[in-house]
Amino acid sequence: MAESLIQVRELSKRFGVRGRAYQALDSVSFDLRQGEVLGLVGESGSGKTTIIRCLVGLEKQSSGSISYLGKNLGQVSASERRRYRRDVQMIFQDPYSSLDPRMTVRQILEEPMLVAGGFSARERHDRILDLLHMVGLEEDHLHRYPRHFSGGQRQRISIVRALVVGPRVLLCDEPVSALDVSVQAQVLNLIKDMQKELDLTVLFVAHDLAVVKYLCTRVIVLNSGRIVEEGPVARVYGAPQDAYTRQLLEAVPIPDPAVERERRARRLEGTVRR
Amino acid sequence: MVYFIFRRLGLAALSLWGVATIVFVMSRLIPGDIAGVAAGRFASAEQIEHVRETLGLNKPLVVQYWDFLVHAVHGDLGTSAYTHQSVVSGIGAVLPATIQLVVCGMIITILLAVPLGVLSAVNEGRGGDTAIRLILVLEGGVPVFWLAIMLRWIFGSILGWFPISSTNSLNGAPPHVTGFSVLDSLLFGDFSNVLDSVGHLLLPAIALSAPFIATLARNVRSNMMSALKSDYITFAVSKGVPPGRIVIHHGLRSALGSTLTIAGMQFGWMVSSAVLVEAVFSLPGVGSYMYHAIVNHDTFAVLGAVLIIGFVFIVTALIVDLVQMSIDPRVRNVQVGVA
Amino acid sequence: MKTEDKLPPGLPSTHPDRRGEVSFAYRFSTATSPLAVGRGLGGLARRLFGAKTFLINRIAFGLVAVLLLLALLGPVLAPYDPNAPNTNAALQAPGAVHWLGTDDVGRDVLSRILTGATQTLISAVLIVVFATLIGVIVASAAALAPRWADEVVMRVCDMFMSIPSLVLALGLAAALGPSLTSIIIAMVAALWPATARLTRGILRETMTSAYIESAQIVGMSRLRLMVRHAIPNSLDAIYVHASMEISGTIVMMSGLAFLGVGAPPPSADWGSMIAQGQDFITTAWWVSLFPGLAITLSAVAFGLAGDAVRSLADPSSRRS
Amino acid sequence: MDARSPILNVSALSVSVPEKLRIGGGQGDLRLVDGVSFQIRSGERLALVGESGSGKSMTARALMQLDRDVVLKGSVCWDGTELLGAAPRRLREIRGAEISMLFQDPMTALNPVLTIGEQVAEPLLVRGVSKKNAYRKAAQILDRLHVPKAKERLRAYPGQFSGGMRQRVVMAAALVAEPKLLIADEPTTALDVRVQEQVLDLIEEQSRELNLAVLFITHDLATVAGLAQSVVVMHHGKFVEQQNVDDLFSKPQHPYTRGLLASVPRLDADPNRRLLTVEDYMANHGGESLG
Repeated sequence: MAESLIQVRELSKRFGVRGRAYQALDSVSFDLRQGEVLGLVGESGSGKTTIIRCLVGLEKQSSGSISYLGKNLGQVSASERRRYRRDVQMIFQDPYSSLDPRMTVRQILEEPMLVAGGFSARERHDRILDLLHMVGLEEDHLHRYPRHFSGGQRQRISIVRALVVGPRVLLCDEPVSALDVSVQAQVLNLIKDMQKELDLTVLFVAHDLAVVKYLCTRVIVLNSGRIVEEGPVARVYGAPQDAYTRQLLEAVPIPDPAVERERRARRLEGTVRR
Repeated sequence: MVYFIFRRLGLAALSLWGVATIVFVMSRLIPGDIAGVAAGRFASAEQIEHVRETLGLNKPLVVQYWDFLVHAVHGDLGTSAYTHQSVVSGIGAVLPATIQLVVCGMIITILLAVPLGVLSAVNEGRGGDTAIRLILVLEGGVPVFWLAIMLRWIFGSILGWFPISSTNSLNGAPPHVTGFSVLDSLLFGDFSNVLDSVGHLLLPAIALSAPFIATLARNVRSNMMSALKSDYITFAVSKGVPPGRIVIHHGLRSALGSTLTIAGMQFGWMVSSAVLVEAVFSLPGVGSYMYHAIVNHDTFAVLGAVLIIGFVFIVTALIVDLVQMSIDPRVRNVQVGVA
Repeated sequence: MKTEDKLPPGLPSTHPDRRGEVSFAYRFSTATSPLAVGRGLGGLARRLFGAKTFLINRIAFGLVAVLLLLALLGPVLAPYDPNAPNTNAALQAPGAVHWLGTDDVGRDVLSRILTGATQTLISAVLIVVFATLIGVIVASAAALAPRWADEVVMRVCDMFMSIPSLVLALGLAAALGPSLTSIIIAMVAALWPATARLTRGILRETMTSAYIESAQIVGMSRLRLMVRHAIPNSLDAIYVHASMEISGTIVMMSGLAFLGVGAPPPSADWGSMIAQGQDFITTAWWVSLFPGLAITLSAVAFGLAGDAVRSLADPSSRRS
Repeated sequence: MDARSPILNVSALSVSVPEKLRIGGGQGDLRLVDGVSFQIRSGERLALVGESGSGKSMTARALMQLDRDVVLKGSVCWDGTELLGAAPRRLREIRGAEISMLFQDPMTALNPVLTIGEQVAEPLLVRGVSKKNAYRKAAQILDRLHVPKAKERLRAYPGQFSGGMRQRVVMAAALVAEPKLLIADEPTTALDVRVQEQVLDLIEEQSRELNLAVLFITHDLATVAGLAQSVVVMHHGKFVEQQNVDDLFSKPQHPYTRGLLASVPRLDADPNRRLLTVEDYMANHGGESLG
């Protein structure tokens, strides 16, 4: 089994106070292993985004621990913390609000390297150009502002921004759910390619099970802040053990009229439910 | 729900304490010797010393602050240096007149601002909207006191339609019972008394309401506009609901919430603008009280008035919030916590 | 650019991510902000007066420019000494000699209005600048401070705001004694809490945007986040608020002066001129009328300009 | 009425925004929909598919004339009467009673300050039905749409409902006056997949039981497969192709449609086969490129 990069143990998160508290995560434990693409699926409110936000420190967990390379992040030194921040990067869902509208693309892409430190001007320039070409953007895009780009292009810029500091782990929070179908395919392919080429470990959060199937090697299914099922994609999709997973899978529409009609007929006759 | 009401009450109490503290700090800002000022311009050194002692100014600042708070809680805001009357009773005597003026101004404001705002929003971008907005901008820029003077001059002096000062004509004054002249007239006078009281109130109230009409109408307009652009309005249109019902039933109902909040805050602001209007029309009220206190350098009376107006403001805001909590399902549901 | 970016307001955007309401800060920051483009004076002038700007906005900016010019040149343009009494020419009606008449001690009303412009307009601008500066600094400090300190600062602002600003300024100015400085101090003290509260709100909203979070993830310090991202992206909304404040400040200042807590006589102040004229309004209406018109004109001009700045900053309301 | 003749006939419909109303300026009128034609027969379920900016939603809104500032050209013929240029009163008669509409986001489509009962019963109330009858009817329709405890729910406010329940309430309000055509504008985009399934089933169920024609607007071809009988594809405001649902999925004619089909990740596909994009198809077929 591959080395475990990130270990999440008994992670819990509550929002709000007293009577109005809301348990977003309830003792979630899992490992993110070197080189895998781990999918986190669940409906809205299942806590999948909260996990990612705890991982990057945007949210503080109520209890539980997160370890990176065997070291608990709650107790590491400042330099190890810096290293974690550099090694673990994130792509956001909304390509329209995740880029500072007042910065040029060059400024946006240079910023993570400036904050992380240790990159010469030459290095910064080269890294940006390399990655830019990999995602299919041009050098003269660098002096433009985000508003000049379409959603798909912006998401590519976000990907470059996440990759410039050379991370080992990429966390993706629904990176394609705000994109059009045709653009979505391009970005999915791009993430797939980058993962192979740069040997990235990816945690991919999504609500779309088909997208997860296309991209991921392993999958975790979340329901109301708990893990209900976990396993290799082929196994979970082929033979789901949990009833909730089965419901989710059955509800995904398939672009084939014959199949869909048959499924609906089965549903309507089998259940005069609700 | 109960939790939120208590929380809101706590906040109001906190604000009251804050206002009192600010007023206390202000009272210590007065340049030079407070006792000297309080004792009057021609006081002897002994008299000043005496005043210093009665005011407790020789005590440490913390003790003074504590005394001030304790006194304030007991309704003692000191004595006016000019009238030698208790500040609280002085203001208490004239507060009803101010409230009456403000309520009257408020009525005028709401009666004009809501229809104007609605009309403007419904005609967004068309001629009618532009015309209303221009009128509002012009009218919103007019200083209240100047408008008061001009109204008094034109309608009082030149045209003679309205009386130019005071709350009642000499022979029309009802006995002072509640302090609300209109109410007193209703209680004890005949119809001409009532008319007389209202007549005296009208010009000041119109002058007072001018800038508030503009603010409120603009607020109604923007609330209405965002309501009218919302999905639920489009949905209502798609259900075949006629325009009148769309505007009143759907648009205004949902725009009303934040309009109420603004109107509530305006009540407090109006009380402060009443200072200017009452000065012009020489109406007895907190405003005139404050004006005379300023003119006579009666600092404690000024600060007492500040405190009372702050108090009125906080209480109005409290009432508005509680009303809103009980009528708006959006707020109510959040309180109850139903997802 | 995609087609949906050009839809007029009110039309739905079909993009799945654009549903729901667009927040205030988001509108100001991610939209093509014309305030952000067009650098330098030339760019500014093009923005304010260019063919794409609405006529009414151009008029507003023109008026403000003229007013500011008058404020700067007022004392030079004044035909008479504004403070020199001339008992021979008391209460003269407007005419060829004294265009706007004279007051009860024979001072030229026009000259006094012109010199008053300098005082009123410049102090109004100064007051708003100071109040905004203090407000922004306090709000930024609160945003950087630990949560309890942030809460305390905001509660203090609430307390200040529980006293209507006119009354607060009146009390303060009265306590400080009649002078222009005390009016400015009192007004700044009365206005900054609202600005701080608003700025804090804008900052809070900006701070939750994904671009700030992404900078946070790389480990950018909070101070740098504020300076690099949050404040620059909140500036538009702050400018808009400030430009809307000037108009109210002019009116409020004149109100204070009217009540006698402004600059002491014989200083030419619009508010005190009105107060002075109100006693003989029936015989010499011009003494009160013209300063009032000056206040109204300034307030309206600055008010319209504030509106115009807002519509420039917020493309979704770009319609007149 | 003959089941074969179309009840809605849209021909050469264009929607444009006049130059002076364009945000951010720009030259000339902005054409959002450019000469689109299709027909719907009574009881038929037609899907209008396209990506953002394809003009599919504008088309739907143009049928009901919901937007004041756009210029409509062409013809929208409903049950023998021309709707473009019809009197507002006539349009109001049709809206809600003959044609009604479902919206994308059930969270914003309901007025938060009005009760559910009021909003569901409204299409009847504004047509002079007594309050008692209208509310009884509202309760019935909610019941039909499987909203539990329908009668008690009439007094509730939208804030107390979940997303899926709200979409049922919206549907109830749309169906309460027994219209002949339901326009559903991305009614499931904002919903989770299991709720989406329920809503789709409900739409189909109602359509069958009431002989209700449905115009289903979506960007997601997969949701269309089991629901629609016929599909119209739009791209950049233009009509791309129309086919019956089986043919569209088995032999799409236009390269854009093929690209759209190939670019959707499928649950029943081999993940190792690379997704093809619309651009791949358009480039191969010399079609216009995408921005």
